[in-house]
Amino acid sequence: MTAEQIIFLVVAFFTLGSGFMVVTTGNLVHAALWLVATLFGVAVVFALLNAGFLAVVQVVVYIGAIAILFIFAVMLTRKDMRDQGPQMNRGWWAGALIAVLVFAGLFFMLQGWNGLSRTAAAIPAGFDAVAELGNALVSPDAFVLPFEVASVLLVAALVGAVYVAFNRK
Amino acid sequence: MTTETLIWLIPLPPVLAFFLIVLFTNKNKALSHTLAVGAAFLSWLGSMIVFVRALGVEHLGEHPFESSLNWLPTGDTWFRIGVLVDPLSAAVLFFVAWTVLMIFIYSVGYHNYGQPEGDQDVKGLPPRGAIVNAHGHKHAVPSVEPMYSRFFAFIGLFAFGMYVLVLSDNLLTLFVGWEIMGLCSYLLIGFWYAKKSARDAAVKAFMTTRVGDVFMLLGIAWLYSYTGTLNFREIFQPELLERMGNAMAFPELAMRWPALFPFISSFSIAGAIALLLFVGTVGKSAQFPLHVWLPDAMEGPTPVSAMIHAATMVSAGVYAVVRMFPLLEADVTGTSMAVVAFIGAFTAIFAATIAVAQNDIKRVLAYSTISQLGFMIAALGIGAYVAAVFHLITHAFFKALLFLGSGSVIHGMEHGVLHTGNHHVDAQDMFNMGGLRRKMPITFWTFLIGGFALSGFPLITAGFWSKDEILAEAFGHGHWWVFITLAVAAFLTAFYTMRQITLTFLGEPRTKEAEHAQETPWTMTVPLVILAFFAVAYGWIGVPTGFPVLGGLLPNWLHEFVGGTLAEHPEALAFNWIPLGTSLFVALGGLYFGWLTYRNVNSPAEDRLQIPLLKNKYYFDEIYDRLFVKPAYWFAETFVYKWMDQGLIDSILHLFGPLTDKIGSFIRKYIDLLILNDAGDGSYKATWWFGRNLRGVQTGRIQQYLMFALAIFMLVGAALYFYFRYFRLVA
Amino acid sequence: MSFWKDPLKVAADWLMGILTGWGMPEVAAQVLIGFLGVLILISILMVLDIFLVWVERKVVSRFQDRIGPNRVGPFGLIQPFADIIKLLIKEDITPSGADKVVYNIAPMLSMMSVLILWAIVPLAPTILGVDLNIGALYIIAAGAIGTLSIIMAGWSSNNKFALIGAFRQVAVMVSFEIPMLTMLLIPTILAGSMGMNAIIEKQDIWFFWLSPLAALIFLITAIAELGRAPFDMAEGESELVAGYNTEYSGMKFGMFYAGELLHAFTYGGFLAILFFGGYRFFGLEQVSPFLAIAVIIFKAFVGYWVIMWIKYTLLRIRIDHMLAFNWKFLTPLAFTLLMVTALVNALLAGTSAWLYVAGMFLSNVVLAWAALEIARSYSRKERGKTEGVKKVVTTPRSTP
Amino acid sequence: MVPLSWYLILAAALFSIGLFGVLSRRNAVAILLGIELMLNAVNINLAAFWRYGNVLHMAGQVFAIIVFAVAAAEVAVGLALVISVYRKRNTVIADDIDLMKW
Repeated sequence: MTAEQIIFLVVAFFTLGSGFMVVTTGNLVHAALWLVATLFGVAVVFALLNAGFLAVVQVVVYIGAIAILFIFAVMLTRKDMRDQGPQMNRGWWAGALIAVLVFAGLFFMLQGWNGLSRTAAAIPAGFDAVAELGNALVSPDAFVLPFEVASVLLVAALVGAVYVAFNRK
Repeated sequence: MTTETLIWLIPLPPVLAFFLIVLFTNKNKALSHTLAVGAAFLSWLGSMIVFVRALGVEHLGEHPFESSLNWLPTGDTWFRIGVLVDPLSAAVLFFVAWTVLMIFIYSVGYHNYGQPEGDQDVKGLPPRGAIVNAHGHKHAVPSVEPMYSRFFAFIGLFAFGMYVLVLSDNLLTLFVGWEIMGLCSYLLIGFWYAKKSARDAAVKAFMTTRVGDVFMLLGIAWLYSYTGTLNFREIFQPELLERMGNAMAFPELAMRWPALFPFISSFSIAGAIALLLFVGTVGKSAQFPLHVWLPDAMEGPTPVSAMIHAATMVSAGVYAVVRMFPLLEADVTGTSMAVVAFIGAFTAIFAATIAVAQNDIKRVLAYSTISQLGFMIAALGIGAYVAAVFHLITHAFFKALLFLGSGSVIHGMEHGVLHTGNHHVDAQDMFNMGGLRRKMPITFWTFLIGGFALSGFPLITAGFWSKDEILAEAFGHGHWWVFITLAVAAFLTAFYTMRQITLTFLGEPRTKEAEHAQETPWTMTVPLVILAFFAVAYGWIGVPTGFPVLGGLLPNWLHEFVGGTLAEHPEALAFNWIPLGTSLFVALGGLYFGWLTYRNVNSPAEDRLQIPLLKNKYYFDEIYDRLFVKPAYWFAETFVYKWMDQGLIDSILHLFGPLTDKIGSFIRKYIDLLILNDAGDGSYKATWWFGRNLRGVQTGRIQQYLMFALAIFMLVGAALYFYFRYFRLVA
Repeated sequence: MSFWKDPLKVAADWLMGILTGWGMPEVAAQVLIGFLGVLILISILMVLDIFLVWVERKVVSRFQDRIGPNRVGPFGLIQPFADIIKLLIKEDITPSGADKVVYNIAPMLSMMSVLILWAIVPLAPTILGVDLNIGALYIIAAGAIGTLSIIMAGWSSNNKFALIGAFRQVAVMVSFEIPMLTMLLIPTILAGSMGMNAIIEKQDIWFFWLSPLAALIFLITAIAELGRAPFDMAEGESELVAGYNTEYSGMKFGMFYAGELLHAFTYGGFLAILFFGGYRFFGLEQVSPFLAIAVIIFKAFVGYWVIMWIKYTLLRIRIDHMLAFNWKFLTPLAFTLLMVTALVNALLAGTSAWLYVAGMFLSNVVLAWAALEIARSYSRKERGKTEGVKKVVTTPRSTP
Repeated sequence: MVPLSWYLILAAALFSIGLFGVLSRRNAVAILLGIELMLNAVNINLAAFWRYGNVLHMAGQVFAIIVFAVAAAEVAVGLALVISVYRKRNTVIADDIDLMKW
């Protein structure tokens, strides 16, 4: 077992554990903070995958914006600061069953796929993933249209969010 | 404006007038007739310009005014339509333009424009007169026609048809104009549609000409399928004509039964087509045996009669034959020519005999028209092309003159009828007239000119020159029986013409109404005078060069001009005294005998020529009635209606009724009520039950929906996955 | 390769030799050496931090016409150590309703968010933690962790002043992150890379001269990120006691405090790196890495001094004005500047250096002037409105 | 070297955990938290397939970026809706927001 594998396993278990805490903890602010932990784990996974840009963007966007937004939302939608009563609905066991089944199904299907044990080829020397990504995002031959569509979507969503949440009095 | 453009524009004003009157101005009488007459004037003007320009062209026959455009796509090529003015068209255009304009002007007076509206007038009947208060006491005066605007709209359309026909460069648009005129003659003959006789006459005219038109259409179709074109000049290419003239029309028939049908099987294609087209003319120009409609057509207003019988429609029939004359001539066997000559000559004498016994002033003229048209057809049949055209033109002028004159007479008589108030007196019966020369001098003199022209009064009148030429041609080409027949017919013509003049104008008034007859207004007399001028003067342009004394004084312009239409210029005939003497004799003799016989006759009883056979037109109406109409009625009434419809079909239908009823009740009871109805109820109940019991599923909780969706997705996905993984995966 | 040219590598190689000589696996040795490097860096930074406390106190007293700490040690240099001892022996209070875990993690995260920034700070061409090719974004990412620490601290304290202060501070930080990120992109455009070393290498002419406006906006946003005056509304003592760190005491408060100071110094450093040539000073960095370190520390101190200067000179701004200033002025200006810079850069690239610099500088000046004019006319309008309102006689408010 | 399967299984597990959160949590905000987990699982897959596939082809990373954008949009709108609902109905319990039922 190499160091990389050890690091991966540690990160994976950290990520999954905090992810599990996200969905099970009774305290919503804790859930949001656990989410931060999970997202941080995912960022490390990105880093392990040599996707440094994704890792940093993960931290900037998810932790710096989305997680903060969640905490704000949690605090804006409660009468007192403590959570009361169960945080699971009555059919939580069915949800658990379906989640387990989904995982089992995915696992089963992945087993049948022959590309599963593939290992990564070495990154070519002089390959700058960030520059390549930048070119791909704005190159007309590549992904400029999805990129622009995504940006328009983002703007529309933000305007819509402001409109929906705006407190008219 | 180029001449070609002008030619395109000539037919337009009347049809525009038609639409304007129908759509907008039909409430306004003055505007309507202004439009119509103005349109006729514009067309006349255009025609005259074209005519004058045509005169200025050397060898117009070889270089006519021509213009065409693509009309119908026919596969790779186009069917082109266009206009053509060659000498024949120009000559015809000349008289058509004049007569049409005159008739239009005349109609204004004829329909009593400017008179008050009659209080008893009904639409669809001739005006009955109105009572006015003038000079302190009540007067009966003619009332204006109730459907005044309608009349001008129709004659506008009619004029359009005629112009189209004359100016067409192909048979198809000629046929279009032909049919427009057919429609208009139907509408105009039945103008007073409230009169049963007018209605019947309209239907009769329409149906009879239809017989001819169908044959004509067949001829056109055959021609088109054989030559691939309907353009006159393309058809009349010598090589094409020669090919058509030599080809057998019915080769199979000739081979199989050469003995049975020697006559039919001997036709060449050119002859067969020409004869089919000629049948159309027979209908349109009222030749035997399709002549029956024309006398009845006198039910229409008199300008219409003039229009149909002089200027346009009957002329159109002859014009069509003249147009297709090269085709007729191309028939090497000559059978078709003989048929045409026979029909023409026979019609000429046949109609002349009937005319002798008619008492109605317009009917006499009607039969005389048929007779004169027979002259023209006969002339064509013997190959006298120019003579036929000459007579066509002169006849158009003097016959229009006569019809309009007779209308004037009738009008004058109606004035008398209105004066006396005795509406039982027939204003058209010649035995009710007499002595009108003093009451209506202009009408008398113009009528006299027209009548003499018709009779062929020597030297002065146009009719003499044209009729003489026909006789000379018949004589010169050795068609003896045609010559004799036509001579006899000419004699009879002069005879009944003089009879008409004598009974109408000479002597003393035989009724009070005749005493109170009045001269008609200027709108009617001016056209009479103008037409009278042409009836006399037009003959002078066709004086044969070989004629003693007069010959050479004036050039035989017409022969040169019209003859130029044909590819081979017809030769002028050498002069011969025999036909001249004959025509002098028949004209003067006929006139003299007519005067002699009728100067003292005062009632139909004294008329010894009123024999029933002639009076009843050889019983042709009755024969047709028995032969065609009655069987048709019987077929329709008894066979089709009573036997087929009521007997056979209805009984079957009556069988179907109860059967359907049974099936229906069965279906209702066992299928509709039991299955469909209960099934419908059941489906609603089932839907209701399911909805009732399944609505618990719709909890409004988004997470439960998601669970359901995921569960189903997983089931389906798993099923698909295993299916493709283990059953469908090849290799 | 001598120690004086590349001290870090020589030291690492020497250590590696010793450790592998002891029989340690190479990988483990590498990890250990890396860990050791981080430990040394942090230790130096903490010592620096202690020194910064003294600097801060000295400078503020000079601004306020005082002498400042002068009793403990020469020039009061030992004073911070006395403060630390005081903080350490103070009672460590945890409020009764506090969420203990979060409450305790928050100051650590705060300190951490500052310390991880130093991973990418190049002290000399060869002396740096890692030459990340996304360095500029990394600054923002680290700032995000700082934001998180503040909201954790505010929420876990179970104190409404703390929570409100945290909210305010987070709102400010999240808002000012946007122009800051945009301004980080300007050196990126000019250098063609996000890596710190690459940016410094490119600065034959300081980026400050190419884009003075960007440097100014970066400075403003940096101050806002720090939560320092004039953007210190979050801990406005008069209304919020002390903002998000109200309930903290002892060394936990000390960590927030020290974190802030170090943060300010770090931003001074980044200002130097991004706009003032970093460790470069007329070829001094080529002479010795230690000279380069001296240069960058000096520049960072200058930046830090400017930040302090502003803090102790300007008044506190109201929170809504603060946010309005960001969203309505700074963000549009930053976006416009980004576009103008990209455009001018593309247009003038390849021309003579003088033209390039002049064009860049002038475009910035013109843009700044235009933005100020627009803002001025807008504020005139606003003032007119307010004056119009003034004339209306206000009715006394009804009691709630 | 870490095989691809590890990443995929990590992603699958994270996805399932997120799914469980979405299905079982009462609080609407918590449901959105679950959705975030699921989106992150997807991103892990995208990045992993990029790294283990053709590195020169950037589709994986590009789509991960787009997922970031979509996630940000989704959170913004979702939380705005939650806040709006909370203002109107004074609750964020998903089970109580069941107006759209029979």
